[in-house]
Amino acid sequence: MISYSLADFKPIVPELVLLFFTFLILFVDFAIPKAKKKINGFIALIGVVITFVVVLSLYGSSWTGFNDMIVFDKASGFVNVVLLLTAFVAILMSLDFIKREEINFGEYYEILLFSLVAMQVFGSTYNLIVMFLAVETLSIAMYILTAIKRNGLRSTEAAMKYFILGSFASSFLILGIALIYGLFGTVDLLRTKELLTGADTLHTWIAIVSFVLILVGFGFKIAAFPFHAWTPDVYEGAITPISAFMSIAPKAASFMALMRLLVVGMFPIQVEWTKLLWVIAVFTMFFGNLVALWQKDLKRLLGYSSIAHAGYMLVGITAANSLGYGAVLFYLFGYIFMNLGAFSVAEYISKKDVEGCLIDDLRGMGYKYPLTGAAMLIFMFSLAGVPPTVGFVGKYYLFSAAVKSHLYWLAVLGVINSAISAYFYLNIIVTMYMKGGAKEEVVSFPSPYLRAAIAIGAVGTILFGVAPGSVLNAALSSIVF
Amino acid sequence: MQYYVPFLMVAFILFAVGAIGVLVRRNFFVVLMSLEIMINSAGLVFVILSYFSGTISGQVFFIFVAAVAASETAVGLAIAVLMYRVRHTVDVTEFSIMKR
Amino acid sequence: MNQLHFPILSFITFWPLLGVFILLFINRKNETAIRIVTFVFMLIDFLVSTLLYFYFDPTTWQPQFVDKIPWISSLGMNYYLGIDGLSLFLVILTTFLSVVGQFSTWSAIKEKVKEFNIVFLLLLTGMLGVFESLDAFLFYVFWEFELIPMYLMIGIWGGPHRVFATMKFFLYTFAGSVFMLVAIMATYFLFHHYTGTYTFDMFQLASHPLPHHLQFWLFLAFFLAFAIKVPMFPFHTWLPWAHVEAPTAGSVLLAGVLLKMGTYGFLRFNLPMFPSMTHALGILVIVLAITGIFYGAVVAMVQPDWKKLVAYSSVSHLGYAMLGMFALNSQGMEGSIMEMINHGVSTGALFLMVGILYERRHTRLFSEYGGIAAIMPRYAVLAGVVTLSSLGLPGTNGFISEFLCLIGAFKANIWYGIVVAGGAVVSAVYLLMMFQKVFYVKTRNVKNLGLKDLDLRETVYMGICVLGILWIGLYPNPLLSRMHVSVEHLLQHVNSYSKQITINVDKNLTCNKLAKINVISRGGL
Amino acid sequence: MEWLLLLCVLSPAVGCIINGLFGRWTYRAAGVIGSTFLGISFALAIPLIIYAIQGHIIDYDYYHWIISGKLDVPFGLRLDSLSAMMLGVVTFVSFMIHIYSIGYMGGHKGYARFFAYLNLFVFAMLLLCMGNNYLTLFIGWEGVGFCSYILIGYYYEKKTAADAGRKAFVTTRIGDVGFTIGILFIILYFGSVKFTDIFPQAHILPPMIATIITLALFFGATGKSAQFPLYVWLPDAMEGPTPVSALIHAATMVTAGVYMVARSAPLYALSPTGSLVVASIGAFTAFFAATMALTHFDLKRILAYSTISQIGYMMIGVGVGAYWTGMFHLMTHAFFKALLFLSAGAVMHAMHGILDMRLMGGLRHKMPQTCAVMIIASLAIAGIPPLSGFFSKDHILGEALMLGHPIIWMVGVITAFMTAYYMFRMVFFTFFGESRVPEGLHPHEAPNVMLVPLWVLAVGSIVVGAIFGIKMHGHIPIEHFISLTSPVAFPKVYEVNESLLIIISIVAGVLGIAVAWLSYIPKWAPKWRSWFVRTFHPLYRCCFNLWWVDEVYNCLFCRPFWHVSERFLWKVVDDKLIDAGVDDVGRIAGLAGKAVRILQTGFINNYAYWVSAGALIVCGWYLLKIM
Repeated sequence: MISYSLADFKPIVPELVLLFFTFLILFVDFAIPKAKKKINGFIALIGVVITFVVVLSLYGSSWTGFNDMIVFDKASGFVNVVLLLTAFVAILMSLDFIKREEINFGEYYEILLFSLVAMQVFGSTYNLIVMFLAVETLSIAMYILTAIKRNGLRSTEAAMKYFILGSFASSFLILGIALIYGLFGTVDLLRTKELLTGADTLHTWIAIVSFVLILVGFGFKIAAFPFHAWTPDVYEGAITPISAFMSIAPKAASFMALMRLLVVGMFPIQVEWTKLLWVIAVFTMFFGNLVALWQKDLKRLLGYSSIAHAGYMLVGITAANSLGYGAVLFYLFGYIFMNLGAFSVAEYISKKDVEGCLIDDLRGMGYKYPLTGAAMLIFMFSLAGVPPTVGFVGKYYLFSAAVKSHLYWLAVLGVINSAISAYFYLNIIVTMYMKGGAKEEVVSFPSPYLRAAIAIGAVGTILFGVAPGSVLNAALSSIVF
Repeated sequence: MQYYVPFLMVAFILFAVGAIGVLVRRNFFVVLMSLEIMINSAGLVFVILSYFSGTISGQVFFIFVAAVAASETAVGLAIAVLMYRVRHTVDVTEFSIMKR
Repeated sequence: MNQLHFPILSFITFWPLLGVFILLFINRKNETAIRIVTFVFMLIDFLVSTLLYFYFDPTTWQPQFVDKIPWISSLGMNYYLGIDGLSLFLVILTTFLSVVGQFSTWSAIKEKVKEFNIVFLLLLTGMLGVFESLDAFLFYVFWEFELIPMYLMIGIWGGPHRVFATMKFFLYTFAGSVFMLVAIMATYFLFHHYTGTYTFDMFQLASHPLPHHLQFWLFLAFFLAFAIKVPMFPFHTWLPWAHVEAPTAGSVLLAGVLLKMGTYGFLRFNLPMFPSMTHALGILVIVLAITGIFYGAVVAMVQPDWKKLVAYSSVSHLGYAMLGMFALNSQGMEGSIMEMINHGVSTGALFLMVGILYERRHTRLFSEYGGIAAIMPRYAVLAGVVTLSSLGLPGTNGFISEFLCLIGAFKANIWYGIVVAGGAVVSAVYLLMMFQKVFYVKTRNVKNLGLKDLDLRETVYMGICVLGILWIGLYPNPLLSRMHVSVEHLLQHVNSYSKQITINVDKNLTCNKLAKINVISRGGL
Repeated sequence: MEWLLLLCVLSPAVGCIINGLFGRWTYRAAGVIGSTFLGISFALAIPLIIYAIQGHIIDYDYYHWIISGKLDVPFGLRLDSLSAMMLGVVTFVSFMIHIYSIGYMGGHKGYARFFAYLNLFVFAMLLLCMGNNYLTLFIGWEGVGFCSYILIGYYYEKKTAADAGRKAFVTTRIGDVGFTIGILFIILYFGSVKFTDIFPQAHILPPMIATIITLALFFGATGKSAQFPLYVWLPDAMEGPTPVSALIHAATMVTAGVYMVARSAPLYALSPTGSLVVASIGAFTAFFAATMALTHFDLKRILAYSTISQIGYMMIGVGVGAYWTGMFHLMTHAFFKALLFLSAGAVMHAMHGILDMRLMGGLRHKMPQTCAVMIIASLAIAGIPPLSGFFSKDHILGEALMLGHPIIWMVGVITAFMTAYYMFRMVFFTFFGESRVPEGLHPHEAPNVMLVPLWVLAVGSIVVGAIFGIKMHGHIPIEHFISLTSPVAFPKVYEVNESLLIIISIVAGVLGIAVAWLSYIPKWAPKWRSWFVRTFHPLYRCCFNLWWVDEVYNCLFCRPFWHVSERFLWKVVDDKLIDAGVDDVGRIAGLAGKAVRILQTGFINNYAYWVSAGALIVCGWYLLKIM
């Protein structure tokens, strides 16, 4: 007989606090008139900050609840920090933006926080079914948020593509989980680990096949090569705060879950999945970088670059040593500042009701808005992996993990990719600073919160590039299960 | 453990039918239906394996799967409405502005 | 050990950042204030760096003025600045050239002056960091960081094809140094594998090098990154582009300092950390260096554009430096370091000359010029001295370094010396051709007649360069005396590994046709 | 005493700095300043020479120039008999030429600049002579080369002058390559460049190495002293002003090579083959240059070829091992060749720049003193007894024969005959016969400030030979003086009685003058000359076109060198191969991107297709592995 006591709720305290604020927004939303919808945003902000404080205070302790379905350890603490930080910046970006785009109905923040809760759960569970449920809640919330701009042509197309491919991939996921259940009679990763070590060759091979099917689901979420096709269209279609949020939060949670699956669940067949991930990582990196060379639209370019960065993180995972996993987490942490910064600059120059923002709109921005120009310069160099930025430190550790496990060729290919990527990142700087004939008035979207978001991004990129010490140690020591 | 392979084959065939449905058909609603088939076939695998392994947890998991499938379809229909309002068509291939 | 007990190196490196901070608050319109503030900051930096020269203790090869703070202690990374005989003068050269470069652009850069000076100060920090850092990771951070300001400087204030030039410059160097990154990682882990400690400290990494077979790929990776930067013969095509499009100050620093990072990198990484491979692949580098000397000079001869000529001349001069270095004897090594310093001063001065004329006539083609000596006599005299120094006339600094490299090469193998001795002729040909095209023969172009001679400011900074050239030429001892111990230590370290496996470079290359020469005093020098 | 020596060497440098930096203010007085500093240097030289004659030697290192590893190169000066003689010759002749050029360069623009360069040149030459190690010598060596570059290119407005300057510098630089290789070998074997370290233990050298070093050093000398392979720059160097030609291309710079060979006598003593090569090239150059001077009409070109030929003689002297004869001829040659050039300058000055003999004739009436001086100098160079030329040339030929080189002696005598012929051909053609001067010109005698140095040099070229050359109480003064530092290297082979040699050389000289007289003075002279030209037509054409050496060099080296580097190295290798190759690497990435881009068709079916294809391929691959 399974009995639940109060102790079981300890690991999900952060989720509960966030849920509380979600419902708070729900009720408050009825009370406020249409004009003052911004209050929801502020409540959401406060909620995220409080959860952040709660997570930080709980950091370091490790509990398990609901007989090992949910676990709160350093790793999930770190992922929570990443998720909350992303949400914080995303909300900052969207406070004034949704008012301008007339999407000012309260549910926007509420769905955002719901997806956040789902991601927190997704990142801190060993149970496959709970993972599946978390993925699905998360995805559904994302479909809605993508389609939030009702009359937008591109956002509808993006939502449609995201929905079809999302559910298509998740059906593979559930098929894989079912096979695993059939094989071992359990869906808990800790037990599958023991069962898999003793299994005979037939069981191992079927386990690998089922792992591949699960990988399709996860691969879709982190935009790995064969399953990446949705990313550019959805990032271009969705409204900028959402594509910013979507480029990091779900990816961070799915990377965390993938690591739990690989390190714990699939530990006995590590040799197999390292080879498989080796191939996928290389393809993802090359695809992301090569296609990005030709992009004209900034958000679409950032979509392809996020594919490439997923490839770099896969290199960290393929290295299959604690340094690699820690590096992936740190890279995700660093990726917040770089990517959100770049997206917020994209939002900064976006015009009302004009979908998609061309790189050419940036022309001459380096001189009209010197600070934003400088921030964009920092983001671009960080994404390209040029030192004193967090991008470089992150990439350094990913590739050094690969070198540590003697995957020299992987490191070399990864490093070549970052060289290729330098071209299109620098192309943006060229358009900003070096191309003459600035467009007429480079219109800018003067929202104080947006400028705060850009500032956070810039400061974070440089600060953690120059002094990554504490966060890096936290990341490196978190993957210990 | 009785011989459960033929049952699994049914489930996989069903899964394949659903997958091909998504790949080939152009109407959004047909795609929705084939997605539903795929997820249910995955659920079916759960039920088969739980029956043959004697435990009932598989069937409980199927309930979760079914619930999730339902909510997804709901959202899918909402997107269908949006598609119609924007493009007055539900043909999937119409929506291909964003490419390359 | 830090004899001053004051973090002087960190002060020198990050002092320009303070300048940048202050510049941010000055209004964009107030250009003279911006220029003066930047100039003052750089001058202070230069004066402080001369302090290094006086307090330098020439008797020890250990790094001096050390600032060592743990950065990420868990992985053996620490913020470790220090200089020894090899890098002392490169630091002073950097600060000197930046002061002169900045002083020369008061009239050259008219628009976006504030951004230019900020980028200039950032570039200075980056360059100083490279020469001072003794931690491989920190070295790489500064190595990449200094690419950004140079990229912006060429890109924003450059000539007509600046975008292509700056992209080519950045990507070429970045692609090369990215392989170096993987090599640093591999060295880091392999070092741990063989000695059990995780460290990035260059001196420690060099203390017990890896076994011979492992060194091959590492040596090649570092070689690629540094050869592109030097630039050695096949990897030099970015240099003419970058120089032609860069603004004067950019060219001065690009030629004067950035190219030295490549040669300096060899001194810090390839030679100490992979000594046995240095002996094995020494021939390859020497052959490339010699081809570079002749190729650079010969192609420079036919260039229609003045800056392209000077760019190819840098390829030729630095060929000498590389030749001297891989001759692996004390004369060759000291000659190569002297060549780095002299090339910095004389090619920097050459670019300043080009800049002065470019400011007046806004063209760099020889066909436009002629007979400038009659119109601008003082300019012609100073230009003459600078041309002589890059020609290597005894009494100027060029001769000291070229002759020492020649002795070094000669001692390594007689045939290298004989072949390279011809280099002096080739360099004489193209430099005198340049001098004649610009300064001699009556001017046909009427625009040249109205040019006014050097004003006070230009005379001052050109005069300083010429004084530097003559001083090093006539009395190089203060520089040479401070190099001996460090060079001796490096050579003793490198040569001690030559006996094991590698073929000794000069044994099997005795010259056959002339006669069976048995070189008596092998160790005589 | 050593500080006196330093002062003597440095005073021209001080003159150069004053004229150079303050040229604008000391415009008018530049000539005087330049000459006074030369005067000081000459004044200081006299006590030094006397000190050296008394047998003392000064060898002092002022400071350590380059210290690298165990190599220590000092900056030091050395005064011994050899360098004392050079000191005397250089300072005296350049002092005279400075005074002469005050008058000659009077009206020219850039007057101060000229004197600055001239002083710099003398400073470099003194450094070369006085240096106590090979590298200080090398500073002087290249410094002199540079000064000749700027002085030849003094009239830089003229393209021919600028090209001549560049040609001089590059050719001498080619020579310097050999010199550098020589020094490198010395450093390799002796570990030092100081004469005091090298010469005492020169015997440790294996003979082969000694030959290599001597030949390398001699190759440097051929560049600087315009010997056979690298003499092409000297005739073109006549573009410079005449005092420059007089100073540099007659008295001082071109003799640097001879001095260097004499200075490294111990090395040359070690390798007879090296010395033989020196002597034979010297002989060949003497003969070859003489043939070229026979048919020329330009006054200064003839003198240039005669200089090359006379230096050939000096090379014979030092080549056979009798260094004192070479140096003796160097001294006497300095006097009368400077005299010849200066008088040619006076003629040019009078004829407002015309140098072509065919436009002159019968000038002895209008320029009696110049004509007289010219005749004295020609007699001296032809080797007629009382004058200095006879003594030095006779001793060279005598020593050459006695030290076992009969062929060289034979060539020497023939060249003596040819020298006498072309010198007096010049004298008769310009000063005697009817006047062919074009109307507008009326040549006048040179001003006094130019005539005084001419007469002083004339007296010198008469007296010097006698003072030093005649055997007084047992030995020839110059022989004793020079052999203190570089004694005669090889043993005597033949024993020949002196008087016979003297008679032969006098006969050769007189015969040359007679032939010249016959072919120019009498009425029927032109007919005889045209017959002579018709019969020996091919020989005449070769001599007239200077054996096409310049053209051969051009099409063998210069033009192909330029074309290869322009068409092939720059355009093809650099632009097409390397540069394009690098850009293509970038382009490949672009093309790959373009190809892969098509994957993103925008249709949802394709995306779903990719997802399922990916899943199928991986599962299939693993399933196959199970089978």
